[in-house]
Amino acid sequence: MWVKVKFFASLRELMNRADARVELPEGGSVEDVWLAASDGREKPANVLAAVNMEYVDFSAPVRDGDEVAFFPPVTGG
Amino acid sequence: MWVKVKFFASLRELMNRADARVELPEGGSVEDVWLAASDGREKPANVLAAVNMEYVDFSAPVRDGDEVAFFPPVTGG
Amino acid sequence: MPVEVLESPFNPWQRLQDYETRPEAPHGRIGATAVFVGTMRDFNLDDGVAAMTLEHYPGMTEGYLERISAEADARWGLLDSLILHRVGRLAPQDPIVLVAVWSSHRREAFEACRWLMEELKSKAPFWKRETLTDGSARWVEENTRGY
Amino acid sequence: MPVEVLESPFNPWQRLQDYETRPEAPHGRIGATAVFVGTMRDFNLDDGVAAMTLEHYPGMTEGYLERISAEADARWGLLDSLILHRVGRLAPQDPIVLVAVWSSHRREAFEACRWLMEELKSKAPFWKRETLTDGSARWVEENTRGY
Repeated sequence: MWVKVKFFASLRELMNRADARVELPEGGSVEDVWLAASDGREKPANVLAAVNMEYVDFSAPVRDGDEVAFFPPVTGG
Repeated sequence: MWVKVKFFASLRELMNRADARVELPEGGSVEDVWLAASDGREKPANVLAAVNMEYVDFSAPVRDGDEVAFFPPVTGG
Repeated sequence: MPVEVLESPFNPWQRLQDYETRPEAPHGRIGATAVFVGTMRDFNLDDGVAAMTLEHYPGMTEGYLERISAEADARWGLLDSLILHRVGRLAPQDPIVLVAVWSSHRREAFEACRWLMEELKSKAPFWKRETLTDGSARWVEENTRGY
Repeated sequence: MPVEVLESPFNPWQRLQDYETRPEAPHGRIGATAVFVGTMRDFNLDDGVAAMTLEHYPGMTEGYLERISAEADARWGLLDSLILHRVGRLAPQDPIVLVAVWSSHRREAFEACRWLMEELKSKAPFWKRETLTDGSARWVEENTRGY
């Protein structure tokens, strides 16, 4: 299956990209998406994840066509 | 000694006056001012007192020339 | 830290805009502004209210507001604050009170603004008399508690 | 309960004035309005800050703000609320965020306004990058806690 990946803020700079599209086996988790999209880079402490714009844990399942986002702690307001 | 007395809001209506001037013996308290200024009317529950624009208890002493105010619970804001 | 008792209607948002654009305002240091505006409702205790008259104790009212303003400035390290309060005859929707505080950080702004409102409502010498829609009038007996 | 993510500067007091004068505003029932405005400071962590760029996650940001707005309206029985948040490049003193809530009573207004700000600061997907007065740039790493 294929998923869309997004990186924001300092994580976008670290990964050197804002968007990616990765293929992974059915039944994969957010953690698997990170592994597939990060070129083997270690996951920084505190990185957050969302699937289809909802916060999730890294153990959450992903489905074909999902949008998976990774970003650092938020600093709005 | 003489003190100025003020009544506000519902208490002003009850006493039928906004201001008074009363004489009482030296060493009197706010309670004594009430007795001298109220024509024997019973003190309503919750009535508050100030001497020279500072909240005080009814046991507080008053001095010649003081301004003593009586009023119901405040309802501003 | 100015406080004002006002005899005629005021626009809280216009007053804030004017106040913030004074040259002496502590501009670059402000990170947080917390504001409370109390407005006259057209109902109270299930009755329709047509008008309200606000009485105060001239001198004591201003003195009390100045004291709590200075106390909040010191306690929360505020950069600035502003308290406006109407007296006289009000119509529904008229602003009654504005409390605004300016601070570097939001925690202090929220806490000081709320504290000022509770101090004002529990002790500032103002009294409200309501004229109901049936023509009768009554003194408001006490304020609700805010915490 | 509208929420808006804005690309250009806004005047919070003008926006509040405009918002309150809409014909459909719940006029006579409002007794309490609580407002918080976050403003860009010219310092942070002891460094001078010359400019700030705010990034967000289009779609998720608006969805999150709409959700907390609806939750606050329901939890505190609010009459209305408004959330505005800047993105893009900001200069010192520029408003960053406005949270306003309208209620019949002050306790609900104060609590809902503060809760919305804390929810926004802890979870709404916005990120700040500061350009310091020495020309260097850095991402703000985390927000301070507000309670």
